[in-house]
Amino acid sequence: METSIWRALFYLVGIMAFAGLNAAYLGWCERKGAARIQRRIGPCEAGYAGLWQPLADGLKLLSKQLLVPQGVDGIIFRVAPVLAMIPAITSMVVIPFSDNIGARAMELSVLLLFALASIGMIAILLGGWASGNKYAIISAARSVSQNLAYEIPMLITVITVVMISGSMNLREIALDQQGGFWHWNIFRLENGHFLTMWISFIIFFICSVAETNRAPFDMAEAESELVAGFMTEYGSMGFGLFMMGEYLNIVVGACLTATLFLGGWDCPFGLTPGVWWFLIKIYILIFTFIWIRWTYPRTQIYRLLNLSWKILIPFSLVNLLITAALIKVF
Amino acid sequence: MSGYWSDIFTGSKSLITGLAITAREFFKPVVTERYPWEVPTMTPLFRGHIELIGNEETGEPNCVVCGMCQRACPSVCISLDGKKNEGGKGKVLTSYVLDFTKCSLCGSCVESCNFNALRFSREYNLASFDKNDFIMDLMKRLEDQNRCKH
Amino acid sequence: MDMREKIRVALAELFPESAPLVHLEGEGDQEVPPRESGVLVTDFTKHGSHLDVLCRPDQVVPVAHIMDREGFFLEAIAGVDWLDKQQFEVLYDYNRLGGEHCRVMVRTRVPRNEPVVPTISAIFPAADWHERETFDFYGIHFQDHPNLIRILLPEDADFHPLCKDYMP
Amino acid sequence: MTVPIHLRHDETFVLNLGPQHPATHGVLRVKLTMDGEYIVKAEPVLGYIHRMHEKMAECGTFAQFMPNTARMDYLHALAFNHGWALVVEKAAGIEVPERAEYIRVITVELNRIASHLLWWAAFLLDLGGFTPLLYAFDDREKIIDLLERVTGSRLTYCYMRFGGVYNDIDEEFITGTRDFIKRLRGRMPRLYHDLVTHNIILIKRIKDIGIISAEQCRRYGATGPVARGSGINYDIRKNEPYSVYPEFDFDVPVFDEGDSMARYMVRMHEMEQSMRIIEQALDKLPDGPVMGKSPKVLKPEAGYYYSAVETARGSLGHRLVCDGGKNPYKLKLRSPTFSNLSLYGEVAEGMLLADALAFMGSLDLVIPEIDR
Repeated sequence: METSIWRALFYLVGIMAFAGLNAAYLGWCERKGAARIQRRIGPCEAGYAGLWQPLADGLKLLSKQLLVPQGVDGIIFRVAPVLAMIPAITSMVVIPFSDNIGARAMELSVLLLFALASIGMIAILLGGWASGNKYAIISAARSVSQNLAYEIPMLITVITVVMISGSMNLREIALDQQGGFWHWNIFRLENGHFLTMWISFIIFFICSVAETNRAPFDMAEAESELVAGFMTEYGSMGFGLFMMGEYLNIVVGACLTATLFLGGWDCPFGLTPGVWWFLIKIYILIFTFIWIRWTYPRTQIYRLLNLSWKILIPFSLVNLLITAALIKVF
Repeated sequence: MSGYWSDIFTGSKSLITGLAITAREFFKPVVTERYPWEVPTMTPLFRGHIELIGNEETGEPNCVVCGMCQRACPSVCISLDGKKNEGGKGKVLTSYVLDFTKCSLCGSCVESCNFNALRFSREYNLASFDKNDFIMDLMKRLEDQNRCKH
Repeated sequence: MDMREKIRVALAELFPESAPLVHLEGEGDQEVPPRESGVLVTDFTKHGSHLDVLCRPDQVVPVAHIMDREGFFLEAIAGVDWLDKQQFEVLYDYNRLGGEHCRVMVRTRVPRNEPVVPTISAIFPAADWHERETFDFYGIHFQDHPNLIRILLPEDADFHPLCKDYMP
Repeated sequence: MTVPIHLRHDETFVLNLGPQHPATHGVLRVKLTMDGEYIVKAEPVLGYIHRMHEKMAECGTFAQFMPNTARMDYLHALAFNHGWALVVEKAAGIEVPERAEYIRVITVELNRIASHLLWWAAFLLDLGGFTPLLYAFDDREKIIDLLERVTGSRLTYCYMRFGGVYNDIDEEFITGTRDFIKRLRGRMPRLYHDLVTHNIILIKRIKDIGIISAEQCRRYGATGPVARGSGINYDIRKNEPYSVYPEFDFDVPVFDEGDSMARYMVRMHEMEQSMRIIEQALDKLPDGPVMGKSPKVLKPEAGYYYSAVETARGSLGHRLVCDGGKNPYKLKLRSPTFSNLSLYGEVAEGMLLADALAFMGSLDLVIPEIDR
């Protein structure tokens, strides 16, 4: 593999730009999408269709005072937002955008992604804890139990994918699914995996909604219960970083879903594969995230844990067994 | 156990129905009125702050300084004054001040007036940085209106 | 009949010493002679209550017990300041949730300089807040109330605004 | 969900919910003593928007209090107008022309639908669903436009007068109301029931949450949808008919479960019943004046008067004491949510914070009406 400094620089700039653009403009997409679902217009004053709105918001957040309230744990309070953002950007290093676009193709990239996702959860915990606010602490405690509950079914479903592809390298997994949608893990014809993999996909998708703390699983934020949850005490860019981290987590979640189940950069009907197919897939997934958020009310923390422990985990375990059996039989 | 499975099936069905409904709404036209650019029509009964009605010909206020409006007002926001009409009978209005900061737009004054001297204006763009702007001299307002008419 | 008669009889037992019942109808049904206590049947269409019970402060609790037994609920407690008589009056409005319609107004009067009425919050928890409100507005003290503090006014207020001699 | 949990009363912390909190719809403050996320003790603290309307009533004439009534329950202001008009008409013996009675009923019921729509929107917002809010506001906007046409205001109406109403309704209002009813009936099954009522997340969220027994309702004096959600068939429009309500055929929805879902369903069904009342009233609307004879200066004879109306939140009582003067001697407002909220502390004990907020939303609180 080529390791010249130019390549590193190219990917550094590219990933940062991709992350920054997504963090800014997913907010715009979300607002526009929500507005259309609610039959409103959404941002429309700042530039054409409000396209400058994210920049205006960003500038506003940057120009505000970085307020550190009295009685908070200063260092952790400042570190937490950064900690929320960094793992999300770092995750993008191992994502294969197409056959030849991808910063690194590690052997254990799936594992790395999950490790980084847990750091994001720690950022929420630290932010809530350091705030010294009762709402924030409740939120932090909720988010930890939620993430613990949802990482298990998520990992189990990923194991099924890993078993089918025989690799923990995201690139390998994507390569394994090339050649039309009947090769994708979700509809995989060979060995009859399509029988169970769509269930895996749904479980994985629900888990990624929960992992990214999105409605209807936004227990940590829960603005009508916990004011703003772990972000209650954050203003200016501290809040901004949390928000950007959240959107980047969504992007990473969508990338992971697309790679694991939807064939990565493969074209569904055998046309030239390429990065655009990958982008189309992830944006459709992201739109589904937005769509879901603006359709359902929030669930309740114990319902959420019930869903995980009573439905998702048993289903994913059974799925795992069936998949293993299918691989063994054929 | 049957509850478990029926929950999963009816639950998923209800969730998919929900998504279908919001998806359909997504493609419908927006219902927002973009207020400063599109101004909705005002109803005939719109209640702005009150104003004096001038005589059709002379433009003088119809008010005879009976003070009914002042007494009817629940929030004590009307203060008016008059002097004896030289030559004629009755009184003429010399000042009519409305303290709009206290007004609750209940319309008691307009209703209590028996001389067709008060009505609701159609002002709705009322904003100011100064509280004193809302202590309104309605005599002056009537004069301005008369001037505009001519 | 019925609920109204039953309640009237049950309540009348509390007032053995009171004058025989005056059944007043139609107009002018003001309390003609100043009554000490007793039960009065009032015109519902005019006054909005079927029975008007005037009792001594110490009878408030027995009355509430009867009301509770008969399945009434407490609508509200109101105070009235009769400045000229130097009295506070406490009004209890009872009503029934469904069933036969019967509204009962119970009144009691206490001297203005020593306004003490026993609480009925142990019988009707609804009375808890209403008594606090009456205390808040009039300074009427409800004896044995578990938590007689101001409810609507700020806790550091030093006045009782609905007293007729209070002017801000 | 009732979790048999052993609450620890020794390791608690106090959480101040409000007066500024997104779920308390204004300035209610609830002092929560919590054990983790479980509520050990909930104690509502009132008075943050107290304006002493009762003193204002004593300081002005009867007519001067009318604008104040709308400022208590700003969501169902016309019912408060109506209640005040009724008690004064009762005391002063004023007759109301029939057409005015019909117009009163039509506008009050329209306002009731608007109030329930806003409650629905706000309740869903409490539960974290934002989209239904906009759908409900879309419909509510139509009602507000209609009411603005006849009353001249959009929220704090001052429409009723002793002996009638302020303004007659016109043909455009009547056709507009019929169109609105058709529109709401068309939207109700999909945008309200399919999207929200049948949604598994909502059902799981509010079913069996905040169970109020019928006995609790009685002891605390809870009325309105709260009582009707606990199996008490009590609606002043039926039990103690006023105005021209006896002439209409409508049902009182009653649900026996006593949980938040039951209260939700009561209100959803009430909207349909209100639409039925409006339709019948529009069909039967008589001709005639809208303002009866009423003396210029009201001096009701001394005495005690009580009158109750059914607002969207329950029974609103006006206890009026007159001394023969031209001002009310004493006015006590028996506001429905004041009593409804008083059972909050007892029911919320042992609940999770999120459930307690869902429960609070289902009580349909309007804080200015509690604080008066």
